[in-house]
Amino acid sequence: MTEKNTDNKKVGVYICYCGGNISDHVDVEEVKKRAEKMPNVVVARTNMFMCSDPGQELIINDLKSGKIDRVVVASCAPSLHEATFRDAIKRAGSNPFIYEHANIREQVSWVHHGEPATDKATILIASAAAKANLLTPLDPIRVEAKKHTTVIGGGIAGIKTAIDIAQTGINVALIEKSSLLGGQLNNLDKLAPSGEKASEVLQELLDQILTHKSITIHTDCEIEAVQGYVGNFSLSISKKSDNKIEKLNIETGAIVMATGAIPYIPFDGEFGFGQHEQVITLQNLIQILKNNKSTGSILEVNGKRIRNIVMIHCVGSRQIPGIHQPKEDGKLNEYCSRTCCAAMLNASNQIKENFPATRIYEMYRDIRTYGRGQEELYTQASANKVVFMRYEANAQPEVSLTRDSDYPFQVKVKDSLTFNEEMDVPADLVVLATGIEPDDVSGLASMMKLPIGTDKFLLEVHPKLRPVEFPITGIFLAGTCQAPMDVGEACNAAGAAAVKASALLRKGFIELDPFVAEVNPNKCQGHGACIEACLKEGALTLVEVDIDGKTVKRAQVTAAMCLGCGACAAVCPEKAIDINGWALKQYEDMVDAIVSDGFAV
Amino acid sequence: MSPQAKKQENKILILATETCAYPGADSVGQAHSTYPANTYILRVRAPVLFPESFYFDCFKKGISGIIVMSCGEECPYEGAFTAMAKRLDGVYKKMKAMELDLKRLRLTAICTVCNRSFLNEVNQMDKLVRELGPPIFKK
Amino acid sequence: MVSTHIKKFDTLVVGGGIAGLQTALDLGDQGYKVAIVEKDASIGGKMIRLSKVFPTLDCASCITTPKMSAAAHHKNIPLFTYCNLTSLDHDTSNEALGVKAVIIQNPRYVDPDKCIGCRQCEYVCPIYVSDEEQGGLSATKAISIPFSNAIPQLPIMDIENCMLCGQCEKVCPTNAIDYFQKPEEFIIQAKTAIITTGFELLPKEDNFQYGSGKIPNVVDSLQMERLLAPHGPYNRVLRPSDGMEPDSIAYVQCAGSRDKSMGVPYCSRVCCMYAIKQAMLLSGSLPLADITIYYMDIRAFGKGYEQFYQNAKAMGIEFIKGKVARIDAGENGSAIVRYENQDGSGIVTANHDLVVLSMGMIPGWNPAPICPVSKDSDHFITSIKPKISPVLTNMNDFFVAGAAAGPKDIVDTVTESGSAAMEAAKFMSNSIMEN
Amino acid sequence: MTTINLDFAEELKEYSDDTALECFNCGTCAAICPLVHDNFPRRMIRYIQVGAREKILENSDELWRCLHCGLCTHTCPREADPGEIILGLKRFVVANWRRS
Repeated sequence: MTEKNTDNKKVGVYICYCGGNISDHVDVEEVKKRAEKMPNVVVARTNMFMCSDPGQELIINDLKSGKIDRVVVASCAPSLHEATFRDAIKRAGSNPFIYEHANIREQVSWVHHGEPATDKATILIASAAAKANLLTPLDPIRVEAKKHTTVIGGGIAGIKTAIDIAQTGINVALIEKSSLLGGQLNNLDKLAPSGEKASEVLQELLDQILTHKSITIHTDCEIEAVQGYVGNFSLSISKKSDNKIEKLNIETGAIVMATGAIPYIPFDGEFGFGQHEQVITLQNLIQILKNNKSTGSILEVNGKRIRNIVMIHCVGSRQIPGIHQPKEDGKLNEYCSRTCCAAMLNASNQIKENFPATRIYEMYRDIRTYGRGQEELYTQASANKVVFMRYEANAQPEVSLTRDSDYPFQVKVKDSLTFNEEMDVPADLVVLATGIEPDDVSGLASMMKLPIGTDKFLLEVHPKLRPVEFPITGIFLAGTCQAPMDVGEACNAAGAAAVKASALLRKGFIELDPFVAEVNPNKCQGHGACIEACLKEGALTLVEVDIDGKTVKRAQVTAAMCLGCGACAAVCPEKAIDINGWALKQYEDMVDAIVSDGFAV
Repeated sequence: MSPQAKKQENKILILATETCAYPGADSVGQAHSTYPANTYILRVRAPVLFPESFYFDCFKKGISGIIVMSCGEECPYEGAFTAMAKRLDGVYKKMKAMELDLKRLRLTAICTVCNRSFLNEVNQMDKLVRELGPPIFKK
Repeated sequence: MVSTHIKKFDTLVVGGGIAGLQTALDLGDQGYKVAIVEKDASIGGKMIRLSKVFPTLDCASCITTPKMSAAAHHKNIPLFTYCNLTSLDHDTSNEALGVKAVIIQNPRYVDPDKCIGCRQCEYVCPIYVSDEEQGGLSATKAISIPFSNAIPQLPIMDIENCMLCGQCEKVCPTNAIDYFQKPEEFIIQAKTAIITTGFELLPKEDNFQYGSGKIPNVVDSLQMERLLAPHGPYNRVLRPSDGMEPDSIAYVQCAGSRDKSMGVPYCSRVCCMYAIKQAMLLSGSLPLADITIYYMDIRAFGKGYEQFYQNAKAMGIEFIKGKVARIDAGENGSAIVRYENQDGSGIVTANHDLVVLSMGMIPGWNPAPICPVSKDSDHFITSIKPKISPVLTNMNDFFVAGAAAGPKDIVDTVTESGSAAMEAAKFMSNSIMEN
Repeated sequence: MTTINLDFAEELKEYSDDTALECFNCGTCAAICPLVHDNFPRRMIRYIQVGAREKILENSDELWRCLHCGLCTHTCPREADPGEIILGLKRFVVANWRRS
């Protein structure tokens, strides 16, 4: 047997019987004997249950006595006990990242039998030991973080986010581009389905935000630049006040995008819109109902008695290529605007309940009263004698002006509920259920490198795993900048974004995984290939450094931004960059151990 | 029995992503479905880490087949899957030039409970490497 | 029981499905100690039992497992699985009016401290019982770990069906089998409670129009999830009665939603999308099969949902407007659906090899009589501020999230769970400030 | 082309409960009806909703094929009571015959 290289690490191998689960198929004692002969392995031990306290004690004692400085446990899948053994190593006073796991249950004894199982267990342990030999102690990356969040957008989502975050002891700056807080809520009246007044909902939140001592509100503000990374963003803002432009700078730990959305405006001539004042949008109707003081059996609009109203659903929503007319930019709103069905039915019910002689005809594609209390709105509308007609996307209702009738409009629709008969509805007022469109935040999005989806709304990382987060750590989103939502849904999103921001910043520093790229300054030649390959803009940069009196370029990692994917390591011609804990060199040695059947190097 | 194990031919290396394919392989274990033992699974964060040379080095060292088991489009590192797939295209081109059977390198997506796909991939590769034997490099 | 053990936490989360896990993680990450109490033997709820999820079509298991494992390994989140609540209320003995829950740990007949999850007991057990985790479509053993990625990896003994042969006890390498285990009561005290008790499907047995659950090859949508899952009962889509590969599959929408005659007047919100998703998955695994969805209104309202629906149409999935009025058993295991053709041509009866009922959602838990939190007429937990904060209940230290507050898809549930965690955190920081 | 006429629903109030507009046209009643298979009774209910008075009179023979088994009423998701609506239509048609 050759003398073991003293430069090398002292690896301890601990092999589990798993009460027969492993030892019934793997000759554990034989594997132990082979492991003892592996390079750098100074001790190999077995135990009936390595995860048990006596099993863990074996590792702790060997570490404490200095016999070993690297640990390999061969047992079940790492998802079950990797954390257990790292904890044990911590308890021994060592760094938990000097650990490598060999999975000899799920990936050996439960799938292979007899001698091949024993051989494969040996090889997996040898390759784990080869990796362990190259492991270095790692510490979580600690990024100092300002206990401050900036919320962009002063609509309902932004207000709620700001209040929630501030309540956990974090200072908040709320940036609003207009001079008024409340966003679209200012344009709403009785909210579907249960009829709360939008103004009262808003006032309740305004009372909280305006008196909150940790929230600073900046209205009439434009964001001009955003720099930095999680914990340490910096925003340059220009504020309009009394015809002056004032500059201000905000240093902040996290950013929440709550920039909202805008109503769809029909194009000129869309169902007669813009050509006749009695063709209005749902938003117009809500304003009319909000400001209406008149009573009586019939609604009056623009001084005219409204006997029949035709309401057309899905205007500017659910558009289909080839059927609907795109905007100038070629864009179609293919999504459902989610809120209009309930809002329209809500308005219909208000009209029918206050002006029972006004008749309402709703032309729809699908009634989407999905939410709690919304189907009841639909049922109520039917009970209120609203007549529903259903059209197909490729046969839209036609609104035409009439001369020979005492109704200004005639609306024709092929009604699938009446066996596709053409129906003819005389109307005094046509209301278009216009949906929600994303506001143009492309400037902000490009400043912060935020992704925008094909629907032009801001795009979250994953709708289920991380619904209120962007791929940029420390930037979140809430409300209708993400997708159409009603008030309750926007407030839920706000709460979810707030909880993420406050969990991130609550300690004043952020601990990130240590598995990030690291540059070997002795090898780096400043080629910059890594920077090109890097998937995360800003994580890798070329900086000028002084070496022996000469200024040269070298790659530098911003650990707080690095994803740890390794795209950089693959392309460096000098092999000067690698991922801590998951290094390419480690894999190469593991492969060597595998090809030499467990007795590598 | 000699402590020296028998030399095993036709080894298959599997690069399995820690979020998808590696737990997928564990799921096969939980189901006690057997598959050939000449398979060696390395847990990786994202296979984009491996340069083209890694694959050729493996073949040169005597690995007969490599399966990259990724998360596919569900990859948690945005852009990594595309970058890796592009790199493998380059590997394939060079393999062709070297007259290496392209089937020795497979890219596939395996989910955490994709037991059948896992077994299919492994069995197919095993059949292939048994037919082909270890790679021979022509100058 | 006099000497009941008391455990103290900041928050008690009732229910370990995706809502409970997310809310617990969001609170745990803020430094609060959170206990999750789950009635089933594993956390993960309905989501871990699904195949793939809309509209991204990613594997449900791959999305749920990381959350399950994050909760299980979180230092602030202990899990109490296989537990029943016997009461949940304000602690009347305490002036601070905290939350007090009396909980029964049901016996698994396996010592959780000794068990290593090796399943030797499961392999030797000679008794097969219906596997409810697979929708009753296949069998499992009388002692078994509920499903492959269950957390914790502990088996439960089905004591009703066990014949006490003793084989599991003999084979267990750690002597973890305990035939004499008893239910154990303990108390959890907390500053806040979050109710995330989710949903159940309306039982198909309740539905006479659709055969009261007696027609072969009429399955509910959760059974279809299992058929489609990669680790399902047959590893492929086969119809249960005879193992035939179905050529024609029908979805019956609003089977127990939007239907006063079935006692569920509300919309169950997720069925349109899951039916479309299942249809897409089916056309992937059975490319030659005809798939028809009978519907009243397609409610594809969420982000990316309408596009998903239009894709399904483009793939050739047939959508027929009309509510199926009845289903009868046909020949050779087929099922006959009867609906009105709304083009005016009359009534159609169509034969399908397999029929999926998109059953409506009902609450997973009835708080009465053990918990005074109030319910709405739909029997879900009342949300007192549905606009400003849908997670607030009539009890100021009780919050609600997910399908416990009305049918909800996963996307909306995850977001709402974050919101509930936020409200609970605010409540606790307020009470600290006040003290 | 049918011109909508909501006055007809008002006229019918005389003959039965005024529930026709509560129907949301799911078609359950038509498909559950064991006797009449011509979109009945939903066709009649829809004609009431849009005020197609003449069409009801034209197709009034269908009404007498209904034996009031009650299945449609029993299974109506909206509890719009189709059985009672049909009964009301019979009264209306009879009254109309008398008048003419």
